[in-house]
Amino acid sequence: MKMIIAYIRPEQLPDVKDALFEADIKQFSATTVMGTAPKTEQRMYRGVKREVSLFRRVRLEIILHDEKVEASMEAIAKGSKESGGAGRIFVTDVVDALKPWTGERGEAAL
Amino acid sequence: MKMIIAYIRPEQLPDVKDALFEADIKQFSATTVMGTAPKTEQRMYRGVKREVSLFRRVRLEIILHDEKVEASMEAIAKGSKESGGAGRIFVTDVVDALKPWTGERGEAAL
Amino acid sequence: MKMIIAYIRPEQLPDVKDALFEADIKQFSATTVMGTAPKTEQRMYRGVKREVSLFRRVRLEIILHDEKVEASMEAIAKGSKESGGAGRIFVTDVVDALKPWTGERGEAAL
Amino acid sequence: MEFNAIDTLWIIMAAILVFFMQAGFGMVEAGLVRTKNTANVLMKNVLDFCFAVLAYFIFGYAIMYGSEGAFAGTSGWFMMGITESPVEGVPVEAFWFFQAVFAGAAATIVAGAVAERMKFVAYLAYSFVISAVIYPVVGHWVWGGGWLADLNFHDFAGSTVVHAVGGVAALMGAIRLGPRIGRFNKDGSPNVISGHNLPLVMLGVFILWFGWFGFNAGSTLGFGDPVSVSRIIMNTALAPSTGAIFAMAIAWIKYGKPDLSLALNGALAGLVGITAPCAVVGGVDALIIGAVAGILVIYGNIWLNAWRVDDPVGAVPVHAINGIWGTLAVGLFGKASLGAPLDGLFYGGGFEQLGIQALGTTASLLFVAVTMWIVFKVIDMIIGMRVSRETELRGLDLDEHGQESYSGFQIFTTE
Amino acid sequence: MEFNAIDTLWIIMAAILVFFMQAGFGMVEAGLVRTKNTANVLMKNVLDFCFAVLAYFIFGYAIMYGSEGAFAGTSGWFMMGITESPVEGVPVEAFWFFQAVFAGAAATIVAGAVAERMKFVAYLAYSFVISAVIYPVVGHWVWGGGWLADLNFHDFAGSTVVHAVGGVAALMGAIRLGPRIGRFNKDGSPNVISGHNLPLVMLGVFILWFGWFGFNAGSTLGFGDPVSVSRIIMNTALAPSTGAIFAMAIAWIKYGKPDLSLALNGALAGLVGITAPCAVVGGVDALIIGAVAGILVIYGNIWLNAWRVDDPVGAVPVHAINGIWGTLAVGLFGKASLGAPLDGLFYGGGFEQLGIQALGTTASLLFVAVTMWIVFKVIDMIIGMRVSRETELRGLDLDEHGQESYSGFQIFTTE
Amino acid sequence: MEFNAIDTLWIIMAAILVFFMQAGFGMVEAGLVRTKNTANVLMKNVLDFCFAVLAYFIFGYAIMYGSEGAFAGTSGWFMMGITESPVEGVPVEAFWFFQAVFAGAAATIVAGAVAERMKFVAYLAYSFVISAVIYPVVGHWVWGGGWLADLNFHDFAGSTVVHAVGGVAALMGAIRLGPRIGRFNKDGSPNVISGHNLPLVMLGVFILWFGWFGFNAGSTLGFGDPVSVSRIIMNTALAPSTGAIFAMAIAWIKYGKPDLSLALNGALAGLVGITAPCAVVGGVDALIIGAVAGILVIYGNIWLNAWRVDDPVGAVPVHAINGIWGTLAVGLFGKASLGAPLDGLFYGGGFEQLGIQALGTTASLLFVAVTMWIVFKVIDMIIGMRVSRETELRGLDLDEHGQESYSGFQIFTTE
Ligand SMILES: Nc1ncnc2c1ncn2[C@@H]1O[C@H](COP(=O)(O)OP(=O)(O)O)[C@@H](O)[C@H]1O
Ligand SMILES: Nc1ncnc2c1ncn2[C@@H]1O[C@H](COP(=O)(O)OP(=O)(O)O)[C@@H](O)[C@H]1O
Ligand SMILES: Nc1ncnc2c1ncn2[C@@H]1O[C@H](COP(=O)(O)OP(=O)(O)O)[C@@H](O)[C@H]1O
Repeated sequence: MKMIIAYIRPEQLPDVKDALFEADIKQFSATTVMGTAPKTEQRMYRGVKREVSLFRRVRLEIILHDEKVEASMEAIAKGSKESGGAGRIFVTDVVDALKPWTGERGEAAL
Repeated sequence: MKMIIAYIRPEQLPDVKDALFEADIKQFSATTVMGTAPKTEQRMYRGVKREVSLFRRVRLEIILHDEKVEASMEAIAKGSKESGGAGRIFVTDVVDALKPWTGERGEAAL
Repeated sequence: MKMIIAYIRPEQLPDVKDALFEADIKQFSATTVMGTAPKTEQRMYRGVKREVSLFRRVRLEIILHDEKVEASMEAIAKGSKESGGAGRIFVTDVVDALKPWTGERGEAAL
Repeated sequence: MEFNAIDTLWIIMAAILVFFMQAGFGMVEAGLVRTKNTANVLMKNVLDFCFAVLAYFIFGYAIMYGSEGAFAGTSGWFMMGITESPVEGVPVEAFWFFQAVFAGAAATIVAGAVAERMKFVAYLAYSFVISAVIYPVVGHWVWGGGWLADLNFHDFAGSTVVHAVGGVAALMGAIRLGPRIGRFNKDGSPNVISGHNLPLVMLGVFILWFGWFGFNAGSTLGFGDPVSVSRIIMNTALAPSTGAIFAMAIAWIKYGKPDLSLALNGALAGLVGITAPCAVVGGVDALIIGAVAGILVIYGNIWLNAWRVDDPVGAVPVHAINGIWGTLAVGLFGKASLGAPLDGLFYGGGFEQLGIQALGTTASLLFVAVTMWIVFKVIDMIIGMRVSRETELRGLDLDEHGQESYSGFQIFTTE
Repeated sequence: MEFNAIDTLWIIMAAILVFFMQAGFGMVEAGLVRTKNTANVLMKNVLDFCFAVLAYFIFGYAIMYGSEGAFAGTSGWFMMGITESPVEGVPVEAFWFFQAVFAGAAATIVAGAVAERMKFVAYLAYSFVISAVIYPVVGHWVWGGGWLADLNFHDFAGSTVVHAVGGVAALMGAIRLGPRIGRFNKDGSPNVISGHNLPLVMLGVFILWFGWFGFNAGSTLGFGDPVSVSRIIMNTALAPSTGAIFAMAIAWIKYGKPDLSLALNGALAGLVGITAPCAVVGGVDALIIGAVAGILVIYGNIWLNAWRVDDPVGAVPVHAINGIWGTLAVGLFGKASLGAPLDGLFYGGGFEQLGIQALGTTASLLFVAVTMWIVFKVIDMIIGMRVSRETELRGLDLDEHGQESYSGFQIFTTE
Repeated sequence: MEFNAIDTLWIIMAAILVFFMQAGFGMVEAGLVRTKNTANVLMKNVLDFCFAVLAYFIFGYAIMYGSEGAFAGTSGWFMMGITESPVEGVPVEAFWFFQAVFAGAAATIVAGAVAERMKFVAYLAYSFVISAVIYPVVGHWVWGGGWLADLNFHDFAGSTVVHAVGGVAALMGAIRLGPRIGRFNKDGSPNVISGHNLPLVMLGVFILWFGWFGFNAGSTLGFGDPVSVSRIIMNTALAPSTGAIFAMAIAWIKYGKPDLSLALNGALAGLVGITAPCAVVGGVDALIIGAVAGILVIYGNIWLNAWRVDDPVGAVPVHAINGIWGTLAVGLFGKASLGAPLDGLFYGGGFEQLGIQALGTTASLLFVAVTMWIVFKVIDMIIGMRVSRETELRGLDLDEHGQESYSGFQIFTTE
């Protein structure tokens, strides 16, 4: 099992969601995070400038079978491309899983 | 060291928290996430239907000693059962830790 | 590649951010989490007491090259020390990465 | 007929201010519930006012002012055949409007106490009945020429007629429904369920106070006596001030910190307390009446917790307890020279007026308690009062209205 | 000249209430857009009022009341040389203020319909033009002694002059701009874009209703006839009540759940519907007019979705459709005995007044539709109407104002 | 005595509007601070009004209107022995209420400037002193028959007496407290600390503007001169409009984008600027006075940043700087024909009135600056002015009130 952690832009979420569903990846979670960007942005408030260095991004977390990792990466890439590109995808290992209400463990619990 | 990532329903948090405390697991973190569900739900707004496919869930993150993994899983399962069941638990590896203000490293830093 | 997960207090974020930037760690993400603390706190609302056991914390997630792990830990420790200390840092493994819009994989994708 | 422009203008302006109190109730109640039930409580507020207007047009006015029986009026359904108001020089349409917004206020007091668990459709049924029948009957007794008016019961702007009536209805509703899930522990000790938006509560209280100047001073039903109107206005500024200060102070002493929502409850308590006596007491009396109201609201809150009655917004301590207090205060502080039927106890008038006040408020509230208990019972049998456990956990907004009050904000439901 | 204190006082108080409607519009519109466009829509609300005041001072009043041509007035720019108001006993400054806040209301109706995608500077240009020229021309026709006034077209407080004018301008704006990104699918079916803050919407609707008492009853332009003022006030309470109830009921039947924002739209629809006939119909008529308005607002919303017009706040169903309905209602329910030019169809007066009403509203709205279409076209050519796709996605607050409406709350932008 | 109904009614209505400004101040201040200090600033707003009412009842009125000494009145504590108001035909209770809400306004201006760092209990002490003594003394000088009244100093509705007094007290408070943690960098350059809720700010400004019609036009203290009241109303619409437009324009030019909170500050600046001259200038003058006010508020903001004074809501530029500007404007634009003591500089009256205005405002503000400095010093010594660093970081809501303003929303504290 692997865990995909992907960072996309908020406006990309609908398309990425659809692309994941199409790739038959139907379970995941999304959070808002504040993330860095290559360039800071200048904003104003009551006449005072400020450099904003953290921007709103969406973090996806998807735990899936090893063989679905490539498909999920492609889906995210495809979904995010449609509305502007960029983003990052990371992969980590998952060693165990449990579906508490069935008692299934490991791969079976996905 | 392991990291438990558990997804539960918001209303289960109080019971799960108590169950974890009882199992002597006293350090963890919780976030709100938007997560998928087996079935979508229909909502209305100003006469327009919409399929909602992401629901509010709580994500728990617990880093703990290997020998506490089973106990924590049981506690989460028990706590969430009391208020409706369901949810998922995943386990990943943690390779190091640091308590910055004491300088303790690794297992000792938990 | 490693993933640093660090928990700090909200008011430490500006200093920690600066310290990370100084250590040439320019990509990370931050979320608000509710986390446990050694002691609960008593609050009041309309004359009723309550024990608060979850507090607002900031969770940093930083994926970086193995050789930067120590530097990042030091930066976080330094940044958080300036405004009060405490916090936790954990390290997990990252097995792969992808920059979708360039196609770079693995270490190169950071 | 000759109409008096300035009297009519004053009643209309006052009624418009009272109308706006509806928004105040809405903001207070919305702010003190959780995000997941906010749209529901707002919807109840909007609709109970609309039903009050309709019910008071069709039935309420006829019962309250239609004719002069001891118990209830019986003519003028749909306002038909009614061509004159009881107030000389004021067109009946203006008088009707002033009375209709009062009916709306009485009805909406309940929304807060039954919030976060009462079914929307059950609430609609309740709100029609109170505005069509129950409130008008009590109103008739006191203001419409009924038996309490004959006894010289003095409730100038409605500490009993509006507030205690609404407050006791709220108490009946809260008792029948039982507390929200998680509000009390198994050992009976209370838990905190925090209101989600205190700025709205503050705004709501100030809207209410703003409207209350119309509520009290408009109850002169004219501008023939500028001094009386002026005195009422002054008292309506003084009593809530000490109400807020004393509620804050007592909370500070008892709990270690000054609580915003209790201080705001204190201001409302002072307003309810001065509502009956506002025309017949002096400024210093108003300060005292408000201070006592502020103290009562804190203890009322404690009693409710002790009895395990769950009243999310404090409607009972504010409106029921202080409605009674305000009514009795006429018998304590009232001055015949300012228009009270008799001097009050503290001004040498003995216990007579106090006795009448106690009788009037007791009779009215018993009537309300009994009838509302039956009304809620019947509603419960026919459509059910309380939402399911599942709906309560998910929030009434989603299950009853299929929508959420806030969108885009990340909501941490269990906080 | 002799001035009448009570008439002047009434007009001023009414105008102050109408002024406050600006805040109501602001809250409704802010609450029904997304967090990322909130400051932008608020800014538009603030500035369109400021521009309306300025434009109505410099040009608008001269066109509307400056002299008595059939088409438009032509003197009194900058209010210079104007020493008397058309209303005997009322100083021109008070009369100007009453008219200026009406102009502001007409202008601001558009803000909601074009929200979340119209450029700020384009909106400023639009708002100056409508207040300086377009609204005053229609106002002149109906209220300033123009050709519709001569025909006995009766629009007491402005169902057509203010609301339908604003509503049709809103429709033109919404059509020209096209829908927001994601509002309609490729197959034309509509998507939900939820408003971000329903408590603000409820508050806004009650502020509007509160102000509407001044809007309708102040249009008596004096207090010489207390009965008429009182009747207007009563009708302004009745019609929105049935409006909200019927809108809620229809939505409940059609969609399975009672929707808060549609019920609130229903209340506003009832208010718009009663605006023209408020002085010349009875209470039961008002109940019916409101009920129909509540039904129309639901179907209006459906039609807009079917035509793929994106109106985030429902400005078109509320103000345009019900503005027309209210104007026609004069020809259906009006009573000569209450001051209507002729009895309406349902009171034995035949089709004559109805015909005049239909003519008047058609002519006015055609004029507005054509001129506004041109205005928007010109604005589009010179400065561009719509923000870039990127700005729309990021939100107008950040790109147009460099700031966000909320800070500290965690915002989940795509929810 | 014979009372005049319409004068009394007008003063009461105006005072009720002014009362509501308290909610406006509350919303503006709440919206411009961070979530973690919102309940605290609201609590200060509620309580400073309650204390103002109490203090003005016990001490304030006696000092301001109790008797006619040059420096201060000395009789009528607790309103005892006072049976007549200075205004013929108006009951003293109505007059007291009108004055008390003015005292409340002066007091509450400070809350915003000292927000997010001043101790609650210290604030309570301050608010009692300003309403009991400092504001009444200046009020006595100008309106209560004191030495400035004798000199023909003209401050019609209180640009100096209310706004500059409050604004200078705010400045003293902000200076004594020092800036919030993180507001200025080590090199003195300013940082942004964003307000958390701009819709509340917009609402608050419109509530203030709404109330200001009562503030200015009610200061006629009667309705004997309908033209004067009407002119004041018109000017109170015109000046803030150009104030907002010019503040927006200047900000747009200087910073590249139109800033909502600065435009709103501009509207308030226009209101403060027109407060003194509202009765004695024409419409075009009002437009100019407002425009200058809008420009001044932007530069005032820049100066404060340059001097490293931290004023979270802009109380000093709005109330202090424009209070002075409004007072001087009487000497520039005033017309004797409209009731000014002398024609202003621009209308051929020379420098005389301008000199009197400058003297009056300087004397008043020096008095306030010195006394407030001492008051804050004493409060600092006895109870401490500023919360601890830890409390400031965690937020005053938690440490001073043990509660949070919002619940259920996920809050990103450092954003
Ligand atoms: N090494 C990293 N560690 C943690 N988070 C990262 C890292 N790199 C990128 N991110 C997250 O991914 C988001 C998107 O990054 P990037 O693609 O560089 O920016 P953009 O979306 O602006 O093109 C960042 O805002 C951050 O939240
Ligand atoms: N494979 C997965 N990857 C990431 N998150 C998951 C995965 N499976 C489940 N989740 C998270 O767990 C939550 C609960 O899932 P599930 O138990 O299937 O739903 P429910 O709580 O509705 O019964 C989901 O909403 C989602 O946030
Ligand atoms: N073992 C753990 N698992 C998950 N989260 C943890 C763990 N230990 C600490 N945390 C997170 O780190 C935060 C800070 O912890 P700690 O340093 O103990 O508290 P404090 O910041 O109050 O000194 C906690 O609130 C929690 O969110």
